[in-house]
Order: sequence, then C-alpha cells, then structure tokens
Amino acid sequence: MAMLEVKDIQVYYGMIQAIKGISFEVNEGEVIALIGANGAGKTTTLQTITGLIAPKHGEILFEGQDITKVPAHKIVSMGMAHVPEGRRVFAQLSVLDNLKLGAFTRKDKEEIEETLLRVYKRFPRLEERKNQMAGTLSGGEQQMLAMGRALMSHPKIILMDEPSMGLSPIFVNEIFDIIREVSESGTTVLLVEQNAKKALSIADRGYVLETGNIVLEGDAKMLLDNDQVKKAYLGE
Amino acid sequence: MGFISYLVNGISLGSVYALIALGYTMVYGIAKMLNFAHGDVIMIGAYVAFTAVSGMGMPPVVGVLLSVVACTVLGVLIERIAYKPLRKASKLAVLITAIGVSYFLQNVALLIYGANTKSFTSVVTIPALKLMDDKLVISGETIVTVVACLIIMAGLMTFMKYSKSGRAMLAVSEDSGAAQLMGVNVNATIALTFAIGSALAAIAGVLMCSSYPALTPYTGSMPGIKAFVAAVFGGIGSIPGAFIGGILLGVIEILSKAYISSQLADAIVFAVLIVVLLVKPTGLLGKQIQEKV
Amino acid sequence: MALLEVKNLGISFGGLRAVDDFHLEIEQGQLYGLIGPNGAGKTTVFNLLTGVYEPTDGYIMLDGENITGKKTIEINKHGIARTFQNIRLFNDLTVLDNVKVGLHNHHKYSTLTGILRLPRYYKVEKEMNERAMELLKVFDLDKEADYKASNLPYGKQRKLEIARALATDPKLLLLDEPAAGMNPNETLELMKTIRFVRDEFHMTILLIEHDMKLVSGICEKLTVLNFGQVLTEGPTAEVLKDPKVITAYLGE
Amino acid sequence: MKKINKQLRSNLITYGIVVAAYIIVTLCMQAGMISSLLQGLLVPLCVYVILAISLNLTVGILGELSLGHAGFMCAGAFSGALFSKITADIIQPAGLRFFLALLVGTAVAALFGFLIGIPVLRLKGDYLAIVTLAFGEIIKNVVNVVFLGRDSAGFHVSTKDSMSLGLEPGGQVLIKGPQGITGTPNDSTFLIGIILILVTLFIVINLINSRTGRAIMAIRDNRIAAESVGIDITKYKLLAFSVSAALAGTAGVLYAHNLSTLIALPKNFGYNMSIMILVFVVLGGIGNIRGSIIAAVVLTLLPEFLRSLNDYRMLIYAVVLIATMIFTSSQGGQEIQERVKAFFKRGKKAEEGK
Amino acid sequence: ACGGSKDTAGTTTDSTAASSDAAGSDTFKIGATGPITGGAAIYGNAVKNGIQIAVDEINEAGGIGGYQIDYNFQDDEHDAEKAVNAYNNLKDWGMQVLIGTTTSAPCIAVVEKTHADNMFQITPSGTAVECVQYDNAYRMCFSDPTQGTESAKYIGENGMAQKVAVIYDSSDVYSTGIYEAFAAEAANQPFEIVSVEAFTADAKTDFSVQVQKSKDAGADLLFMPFYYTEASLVLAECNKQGYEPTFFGCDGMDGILGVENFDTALAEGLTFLAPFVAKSEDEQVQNFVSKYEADYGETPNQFAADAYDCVYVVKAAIEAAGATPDMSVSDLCDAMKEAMTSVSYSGITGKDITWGEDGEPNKAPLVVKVVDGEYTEL
Ligand SMILES: Nc1ncnc2c1ncn2[C@@H]1O[C@H](COP(=O)(O)OP(=O)(O)OP(=O)(O)O)[C@@H](O)[C@H]1O
Ligand SMILES: Nc1ncnc2c1ncn2[C@@H]1O[C@H](COP(=O)(O)OP(=O)(O)OP(=O)(O)O)[C@@H](O)[C@H]1O
Ligand SMILES: [Mg+2]
Ligand SMILES: [Mg+2]
Repeated sequence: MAMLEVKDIQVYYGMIQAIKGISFEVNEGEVIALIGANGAGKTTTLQTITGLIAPKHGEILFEGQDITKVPAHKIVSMGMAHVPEGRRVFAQLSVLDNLKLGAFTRKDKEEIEETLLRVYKRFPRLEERKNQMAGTLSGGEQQMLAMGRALMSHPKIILMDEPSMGLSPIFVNEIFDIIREVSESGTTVLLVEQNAKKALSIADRGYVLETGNIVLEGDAKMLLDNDQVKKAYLGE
Repeated sequence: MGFISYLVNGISLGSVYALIALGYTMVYGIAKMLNFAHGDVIMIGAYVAFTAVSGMGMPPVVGVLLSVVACTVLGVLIERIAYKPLRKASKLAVLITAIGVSYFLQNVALLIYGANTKSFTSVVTIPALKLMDDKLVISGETIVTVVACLIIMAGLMTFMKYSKSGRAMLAVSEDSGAAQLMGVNVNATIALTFAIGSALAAIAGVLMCSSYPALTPYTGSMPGIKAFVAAVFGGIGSIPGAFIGGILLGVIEILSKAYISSQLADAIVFAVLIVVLLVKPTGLLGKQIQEKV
Repeated sequence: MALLEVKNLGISFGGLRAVDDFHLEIEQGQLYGLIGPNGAGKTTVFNLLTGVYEPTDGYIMLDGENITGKKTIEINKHGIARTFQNIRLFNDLTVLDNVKVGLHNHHKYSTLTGILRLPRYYKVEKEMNERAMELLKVFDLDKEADYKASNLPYGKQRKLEIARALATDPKLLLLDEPAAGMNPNETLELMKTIRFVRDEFHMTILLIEHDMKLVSGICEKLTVLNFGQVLTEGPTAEVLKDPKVITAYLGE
Repeated sequence: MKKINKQLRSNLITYGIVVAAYIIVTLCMQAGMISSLLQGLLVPLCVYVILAISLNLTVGILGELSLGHAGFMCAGAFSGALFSKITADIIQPAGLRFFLALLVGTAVAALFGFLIGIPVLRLKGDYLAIVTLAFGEIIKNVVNVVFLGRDSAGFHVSTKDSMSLGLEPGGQVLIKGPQGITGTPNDSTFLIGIILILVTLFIVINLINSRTGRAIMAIRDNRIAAESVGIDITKYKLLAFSVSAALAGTAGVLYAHNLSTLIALPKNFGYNMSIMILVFVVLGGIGNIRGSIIAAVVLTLLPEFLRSLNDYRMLIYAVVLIATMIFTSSQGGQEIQERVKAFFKRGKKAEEGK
Repeated sequence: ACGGSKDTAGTTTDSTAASSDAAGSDTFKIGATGPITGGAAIYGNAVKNGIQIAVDEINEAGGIGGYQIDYNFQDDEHDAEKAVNAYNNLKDWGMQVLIGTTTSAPCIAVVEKTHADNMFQITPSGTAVECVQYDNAYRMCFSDPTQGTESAKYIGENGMAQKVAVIYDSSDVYSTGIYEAFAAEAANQPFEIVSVEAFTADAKTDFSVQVQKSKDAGADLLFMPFYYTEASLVLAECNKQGYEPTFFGCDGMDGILGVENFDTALAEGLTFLAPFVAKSEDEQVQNFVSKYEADYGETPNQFAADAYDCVYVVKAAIEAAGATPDMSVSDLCDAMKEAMTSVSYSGITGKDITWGEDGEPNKAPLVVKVVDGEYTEL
C-alpha cells in the first residue's frame, strides 16, 4: 500500500479551477518529484494534501487513512511535514523559537533536544544565528531554517515546495544533498521543483503537471530522457 | 503633598486602564484584531459579579469567579460566532463586526438590567493604606488592582515565553497558515486567546467597578477606548507595554486634570499619545518592525 | 567616464557589517552582473544604490552626479529604476495602470486638471496610454493590459515589474533575481528580453542572479560579493573560472 | 479602450442613481407620498452619503484606516455655522451666505486635514488609526471648551465659561462651550444636499481616475515600489487625506445648517460617528463608491424603520450589522455571492481578467 | 429594574400604519420623545413611564373633554438629529401635541420644528433657556438659570457655607447652565466660590482630582449641578478621601437613593432643590408613586413626575381652550397657547403653577434633604 495516495482531486479558487482531477501516489521511502511550469498547480497540490486548502472533489489517503477532511494541524501530527513555498519562517521569532515550533507536535523533551542537535549539525549556520530574528536572515538562510524546522517534527513524509528557489549554485547542490540525506535516513519526500533536472536526478519517480492536469508520469530516469520533458522543462 | 496624592490617584486610575489594556493587547497581539467589544465584555463581567454578590448575596470571591467563567464563555462564544467566519476577511471587516458585537452587548445589558445605574459593592475587603497622618490614602482597591496587574502581566509574559501554547499563539499571530503546518490548531489557539482575554476582562470589570462603583450598560465603552489608547501607547501587542501604557495614561490624565485643565484632560492625554507615537511610531515598547526590502 | 561609480560603500545592521568597502564601475550600455552567496549583501547593495538604506560610508556617482544619501524618489528621478527580489507590484491596479504609475514623472498634469477634466487631461492620458502599451508590447503583456496585476502568473509579474521600472525612463536598470521561480525555458525567453531592452532602449543594466545559465549567457562583466565585500570582479568568463568564486559560490 | 468605457459607464450609473433618487423623491414629495420622517431624513442622508464617499477616499483609495473622520466634520460644521451666525445680518441672500459658509467649512476642514496629516501620515496601520481617533477627540474636546462672544468691542474668547467673556450688555455669545452654537439658520435643503453629493462624486471619481489617483493607489498597494518609481509619498498621502477631510467639512456644514443646535457630543462628532461612517464604507465595499452611498442610505434608514420595535431596535440593528458583515465578508458568504453573480452572468461570456 | 422592557403597552400603536389624521379625530394624539437607549436612557424611560401613568388615568376617567388620548413615545438617543427624526415620525403618526423632548440639546433642535409647524410643545425636563424660546413651547421643570440662581440664594440665605466648591459637567448643557447662573448669583451672596472643577462626558469615572481640589481649597460646601449617576461616584470619592462637606445638588440628584445597592449613608445630608419628592405625604404624589412602583418596580424620579404633570397640564390647557381633536395641529396650538397663560395647575411637582408667555412655569421649588436614607422635604 502506498504511503500517500491522491485520488482524482479537484481544487478551486473561487470559480477558477486550479487542479482538474489529478491522482498519484507516493510509496514509503521514495523521493517523488513533481515538476511543471509556473502556475501549473504544484503548490496548490501540496497545500491540498496538508489540508490548507479543501478539495472540491476527490480523496487523499495517508497511510491508508482518509485525510481529505482532516484539518492541517492534525495531518501534521500524523507525521507529515511541509516546507512551504516562500519559506514562511516566523519573521519576528528567533531562529531557535522557529525550530522549537517545528517540534510542536512532539512531546518528549529529550528527543526534541536530540533532533535539534542533528539539525544544527546539518545546518551549522542556524546554530550560529540561533538568537537572530528569522525575518532578517538572507534568503538562503531562511530556506535552511524552513527545512530545519520541518525536520524538527521528525516526519514520516516531508513535502517540499521549491526548496532551491533563490539559492546560490553551491547551495542548491547542498540542498539537494540534504534532501538525499533526509531520504536516506528513512523519510519519504515529495518534492516540487522548477529545477527539474536536479529534482529528477535525485528522485525515484516523477510527475509532470500542466495547468492542473498530470500529463506525464514515470521513472525519474525515464522522464529525464523524455524529449517532451527535455524541451519543456530542462531547457535543452 | 498634593502632587504625591495626585500621583497615587493617577496610578489608581491607570491600573484600571492597564488591567483592561492587558486583555486588549493580548487579543490584538495574537488575533491581530482590534476587539472593540472588549470594553463591553468588561461591563458584562461587572454585571455578572453584581448580580451574584449584590443580587443573590454570594460571597465576593464566588462572584468574581462566576464573572470570570461567564466572560470566558462569552468571549469564546463571540469569537466562534462573530469573528471566526471572518478569519480570512479584511481586518476592517472584523473591526466593524467587533463594533456590531459592542452594540449588541450594550443593548442586551440594557434590556436585561435597564438603564438605571447600579451601585457596585466593592469586592475588595482589605483596608485602605493611610500614610502621612492620613493625608495620603491608598485605597484597598488600588492596591489590589496594581497587584493584580503585576501578577497578570508576569503570568502572561511567562506564559507567552515558556509555554507551548504561548509559542503557538506567537506563531499564529505571525502566519496562521505556517503555524498550521507546525501542527498548531489555529482555531483552538485563537479561542484560547479570547478565553484568556475575556477572563482578564472579567477581572478588570470587577476591579474597575470596585474602584468606580457606578454601573450602567455603557460603563465599559469609554474605559475600553481609553485602555485601547493605553495599549497603543505602550506598544500594542506588548504585554509590559500595556501595563506601562495604562499606568502612564492614568497618571497623565490625573495630572493634567490637576495642573492644567480638568476639561481638557482628555485632549491632553490624546495629545501626549500623538507625540509619543511620532517619536516612537510603534509605542513605548512596541517592536519596530522593519520591512526587509 | 563610467555611468555608475561606487566607491568604499558600506552599511551595518546592528553588529552585522552587511556591505563593506564596496566598489563598482559600470559603463554606459553595459550588462553587468552582481553575484555571490546567499546573504552576501547583494540586495543590500541595491537598497543602498536606490536610497532605501542610507550608506554609512562611501559615495555613489551616477552620470557624474553625486547621489549618495538621496531619497529613493530623488534617485529615481536621477535615473535609477529597479525590480525587487520579492515581487512588489501594485496588486489591485491593472497591468496598464502599473506601467502608467511608472510614467508618473514624465507625463504630467496637475491634480486640478485631473479633477476638472481639462483638455490637457485627455491629451496626456492618451500619450500615457500609448507609451504604456508600447512598453507592454515589448514584454508581450499587451494582451493582459486590463488584468489586475495580482492575477498575472508569476513569470509575467516579473516582466511587468521590469516594464514598470523602464517606464520611469532610467539611465540604469537594476534587476534583483529576475529569473527566480522560472523554469529553464522561461529563463531563456527572459534572457532574450533583457538583451532586447538593452539594445532597443540603450539601457545600462545591473542584475543579481543565481541562475548561472542566465549570468553566463548575458552578463558582460561580473562582480562577486562575499560577506559584504568584493571577492573579485572582471569579465564574466574569467570570473566564473576563478577558484575563489568556485569555492565560495559555484561549487563543484 | 474597453476598460475605460466600462469605467465610464459605471461612473455614469453612480451619478444616475443620485439624480434619479432626487427626481423620484421630489415627485413623490409633490404627490404627498413621503412621510415627515423621510422628509426630515433627506438632508441627513445627504450628509452621511458625502461623509461615506469622502472617507472612502482615505480608507479605500489611500488605504489608511481613519477613526477621526467626524473630527473633520466637526471642524467644518462649527466653522461653517459660526460664519453663518456672524454674517447672518450682513450677507444676504441666504443662498449666497450658505455658499460662502460651505466654502469656509470646507477650507477649515481641509486645513485641519492638512495639518493633522503631516504628523499622522508618518505612522502606519493601527497606529495611524488610533492617532486619527485621538485627533478627532481632541477637536471635539477643544470645541467643547471654547466660548466666543461678540460685542461692540469685537470678539472675546474664553475657555472657562460665558461669563468670563466679559461681554458688554447686549453682546452676543456665539459659541457657548458645551452648548455649542444655537440658532444656525436652517439653510440646508435636499436639493443642495444632492448637488453637494454630485460635486463630491465628481471630485472623488475624477480624482481616482487620474494621474493623482493612480499615484495614491500605488502608494496603497506598495509603498516601497511606489517610491522606487518616483512617487512622492508624503505629497500624495497628504493630498488624499486633505481632500477627504475637506469633503467631510462640507458634510459638516450641511449638517450644521440642518439643525438649529450644534453641539459636539460623542455621538455626533466623536469616535462613535467616525466609526459609523467607517461602517458605511466597509459595508458598502472598501473602495466602492457606489457601495458607500447605498450603505450610508440603508444604514441610516434602518434604525428609523425599526422604530416600531422600540427597545429591541438597537439590538436588532447590531444583529443586522454583524450578520451583514459575516455574509459579505466571510468565505461562505462570498461563495454564495459569487454563485449568485455567476447565475446572473450565465450566458454572458465571462470577461477575461476581471 | 425592569423599566426598560415591560411597558410596551404605551407604544403599541404601530407608528407606520396609523398615519392618517382623520382616523384619529376622536382621540387626542399625544406624542413624546426622549432617550431610551444610550447613556441617557434613564431619563427617557422615566418620562415615558410617567406619561403612560397619566394617560391611563385620564383615559380611565373619561379622557380629555370626553376624548381619549392616544399616546406614542419615540426614542431619540439623546441626539439632536435623532430627535428630529423621532418628531417627524410622530408627525406621521398624527401627533397633535408634543410632550418633549426629555433632554435639553435635542429639545433645542426640535423646538425649531414644532415652531415651524406651530405645534404645541411642553417639555417635562428640557431645562436650557432655548428650549422654550418660541411661543408654542412651555416647560414643566425649572430652567437652568432659575435653578442655579435659586440654589445660590438658598445657600446664602440659610448661611449654609462660607466657602463653596463647584464641580460640574462642562460637556453638558444642563450642568453648565446651572453652574453659570449659580456663579453669577454667588457674587451677591455671602459665600465665596473657592474652587471650580469640571469634568466631561468622556472622563466621568474618576473624580479624585476634583474632590481633592475642593478639599484642598477648604470648601465647606460642595455644589454639584449634575445627575446622580456621577454624583454617586463623587460621593464615594469624598468618602474615600475622608472629605465631609455639606453636599448641595440640583434636581438631577433625585433618584440617587434609588440607585440599586447604593450606600445611602454616603448621601446623608445631601440637599437639593427639586420639584418633587417621592416620599411626600401629598395624596396626589402618593397616588402617582404607588402606581409607578406597581407598574415599573422602582421609585419614580422627578423626570417621571414632570412628565406625568405635563399630561395633566396639556389636559387642562385643552379643556380651558375648549379644543377638540378634530382641530388642526396649528389651530389646536393657537388655542392652547392662549389657554396656557390662564391655566393654574396643581400637580405632583408643585401647586398652583402658572405659566408666563415666556413658557416658564411659576412654581416654588421644594428643598429636599437626605435624612436617614430618605428624601425629606424641608
Ligand atoms: N489564492 C489564490 N487565489 C486565486 N488563484 C490562485 C491562488 N493561488 C493560486 N492561484 C492560481 O492557481 C493556479 C495554480 O497555482 P499554484 O500556485 O498552485 O502554481 P504552481 O505550480 O505552484 O506555480 P509556481 O511555479 O509559480 O509556484 C495558478 O493559475 C494561480 O494563478
Ligand atoms: N534590515 C536588515 N536588518 C538586519 N539585517 C539585515 C537587514 N537586511 C539585510 N540584513 C542582513 O544582511 C545580510 C545581507 O542580506 P542581503 O539581503 O543583501 O543578501 P543577498 O546577498 O541579497 O542574499 P540572497 O541571495 O539570499 O537574496 C544578510 O545576512 C541579512 O540577514
Ligand atoms: Mg508554487
Ligand atoms: Mg537578495
């Protein structure tokens, strides 16, 4: 059974239909890439999964349980983390407070402390700036914080929305390394990216979204070699 | 001598403003809304205590507790019915709704209790402190109000800083969507905020009417506005700011009445507020939020 | 003489020296790139150049005039226009009106003329409409002229920002990560547009970008910023080969 | 252009509604079909409509929350009424005197708007709101302590009481502190009210759809971006604020010449009134001029039509207010509205881009 | 206190439905206005109830010259503009005589309208001079200047004080009016005003400064020309500060003992001029008070009493003029105006009251003092 199953969801903004009935699944331990042009509906899809937006039609199953109508905060406590588009760090809280909020659903103080140390190890810059207000961090630093914050909840699956946006080349590589590490440590990853090449290169499978529909899906290697994908998303 | 006793009177009035402002600031800080109905919740709180103590002969402590319970329930109900549907609406829409709620509470009180003034019996039993040959009298109400302010302020600050719910409130106030992604139950958090704010309103109502015993359906509205001013004065959203703002407002009001003009006291209070805001655009203790470009 | 000449520029935030001893020289008509790691201070340099922040040290000369410490509007009138890293459009105005706001200081009539609808009002408004449509055509936005700006897709919003900046008729155009959030194809198209703008409007352009395809594709010269200081500068190809730049910024 | 035409049509409809309202009311009045209550309400309705339109300029177009609009109305009302009182025997005919009073009231309010705007507009959001509230209260408060008298020796001012004016016998007390000004000539008529509404509309609509209006709205949408394209923030904010204040002053003069007593109470010139005008603006749709007009009319009439409910009338008013806000602004309510709109639009091809 | 809710009987006539004059030609239509919502609602309610009692009595006894009274009360929220609306609403209903308005400021605005319509108006409690500036308007209560002057005279003539302090509501017409007349008369009296402090409607919770200043000035009498709600706070503050001057009020003090739960000991010795004392032995008064208490569960104050008397005065004037309900409003007014100056009325707010052409009543004020928690007539 798939860890996450999305069945024929349709999403509207007012009268505008942003998602026109898409289905896909994510298996435990996989890295899945969701690629597509601007406005294709990638962000909307992720937000629907975590319960920030209610779909008008369709069903979402997480570990076999129907979460379509479950509120976002409960979904998070079931083990799903979401690194939102545009980072959305709590600008007026310190870096440390942001991280602590990441562990909001967890109870055990010691385990949280342990996770914190691991996050610091992965992002030393965050430890350096742990008392700085998050809003004054540079774009890249904020992205690290957003990732670190999501990891603090020790999720089973992590949804990432364009984590490489606005990052320097060296950092883009680093972020993808981190995603790979996260995956290797046993966390399932659903990754939305403009940087299709990089995303597909670390993913197991991928889906291509176009104006609210899935137009292509399959093995990541296969998609990388697909002419259509090459032309439309890899700029080759 | 005169000055000191004016000062004491100012602190006495100011502590009432501060107590109300704490509730204001709490709700504003988290829900980011100007709850114009706060003053009227205070009035309801006072009526409940009045009914319990003077009407039904219960002991004052029970009256206060009843009032706290009633206001907490009322606050949560108001939030649920009037504000929750507007979570995503413009701030102005919520402001107008709050004004509607304010009218509503006033008129409900008017229908239940009538327009006649009720004289509130003080719930404070400790005696007044008399200093300097009885020339300086600090009433028991003042002492209790100031102490209550300090305890509540310290309690709220500890709560916000160290408790999990407190951190959840801060997160919700900044970005409720992102807070949800942390697993924070936004509705419950805002309801809790209103519960705390309204419980404080009940205490404020009881203590205010203990100091100034005339109770009518409109008792809450002017102090409500003044407390709002006090909260802004101190930096709205800031808990110690509300306290300092309230005390200062009371002191300025009394001193300008005493030394400048009792008719222009309000104008002076407002003028001082304006000057303070021009120098410190986010109030005395408000955070200066710089927009990163 | 260089169009833009910056020397010894610096600013601190609290204890943080965000930009330090920064210098830059751009010739008329150049396409210049400013790159560097996240948090290096690139956006801050833009903010200093446009008067959003006041520098604590150094000076900025534009076309022979000292514009150090001037206000944002003054600097715009002197000829610097910009776009923002996080898009800042006039969201509730139409696409056309966004550009017309950009034309504000070049096509004038008084408030009273506007209220009373004197003939000059109609004349100037017509000029503005024509000029704005011309600009929108360049960015292929003319068909969306009546859209609310916030209803445009992300990529088009970025283009609209550039069009609006151009409307102020600047001598120097600053673009902060114009390709952010665009996929490779969209980026390619953007590169063409930027080149077109430079050639057609004889514009001088300074841009910040992390997309190396764009940087190497259109920038003639680069300055690399690291920890607020200039790490190196020079022709694009050379800079990108610089080992210092590779370790600090490019990787691999 | 298509858009321009649409705008023009919409504006013409707004003017049309006002003119039609005038014609219908006048015809009905001649036919004796209008109750005294409604007749008495005609001028106040015009006052509130002007106030709502003018506040919309600050709240909707400039995007700043002002809770002191009644203060400007107060400034206009008192200066206009004072002018009329002083010149009651000097300037004839009454029409000319009233016209001049309107100019005086408008100018004074504009001046207040300008002076207050300079410091106030440096603040943001709720801080700006509270300072406008403060200024409104100060104006009201100060007006309440001013005593002004006139005798053969000229004008006398006091802030204490009318005795300290030291007037000669036969001297006239013009402003009597808390009693304000009494005996203002009743010059306001429905026709004048309607003309003033049309003038207000003309000014506001034309201002919005001009270079100045665009600059103001640009500031509202994004201050930093507006600065970056060379818009003088202070200048345009002040301009919008002053025009808004001036028009509130006009409404004040109209108000003052409708009743023979002019007293600055919390109810008519305090924050209560400011908030009521704000309610019109928000309920009518922020930035929507026609909506402001309709909301002002409906909300002024509502409590009057609820009179038969006696004690429950203000309670019901409150409930209606809350319910309307929830209906118009909540997500659920908006979806219903959109569906209704879509229903009416069906068949008509939906225009792209709104 | 259920004064607000139980007495809808008086206003059951649907104001919108009954707008035709002809239908009412066999009844006198008497309208009244005052605030029954908002901060001044106490006064409007009292007036509303007082009139109701009189109307019921008169109707039961056969009406005015055989014609029944139709009575309609409208809320004016203590606002000039709303009062005009209320007045117009009553006109639509077919009102022929106005008893109102309750408070001064709205009354000044409404009197312009009644003057223009030439409708007979008698205000129970509009005390400002301008309330009766036209010949169609009369009042039942004392005017502000009368009250201020009389109070000063009384204090002086009875040697009640050497040094007097005044606290007044500078944002209120009534309070300022009394104060000004009081201060003017004080110059002729053997006492000295040593302190004058004001407060405003926006700051009437805290009186510590005003009281302290009075105390520091060494005043042995505190003159309080304002309503009892604020007075209860002032008295409490004096008690708090241990300040015990002689308290002298105005007719607005009437009702202070009725404040629910009020510690009447605070008001002990409070003296004021009033037209009416609920505790009076007078039979008429007792009749009124017992009815009022039975119907509304509280002791009536002078507003209710003045309003009650107004109805009887209207009755007397109509009967003296021999007027009938089929007369036009204006004719009725002319007839009543003429009759008014010849009417001599004895009611619960005074005996043998007559009216001058200026609309002012000639009646002797009662001096009331709070003794042992009861209003006592001196
Ligand atoms: N809040 C909203 N209201 C109305 N329409 C919206 C809203 N958010 C998104 N949309 C529209 O829904 C569609 C899908 O948007 P979405 O943000 O999911 O795209 P995306 O694939 O994430 O694009 P991007 O690469 O720009 O992030 C777009 O057409 C967008 O304009
Ligand atoms: N207003 C401010 N207050 C405090 N620190 C600031 C402020 N603005 C920027 N900084 C700090 O200055 C440094 C440079 O920021 P800047 O935004 O210029 O980086 P950048 O080079 O544009 O990075 P990126 O590529 O991520 O956008 C960062 O460390 C940032 O945290
Ligand atoms: Mg997206
Ligand atoms: Mg940057």
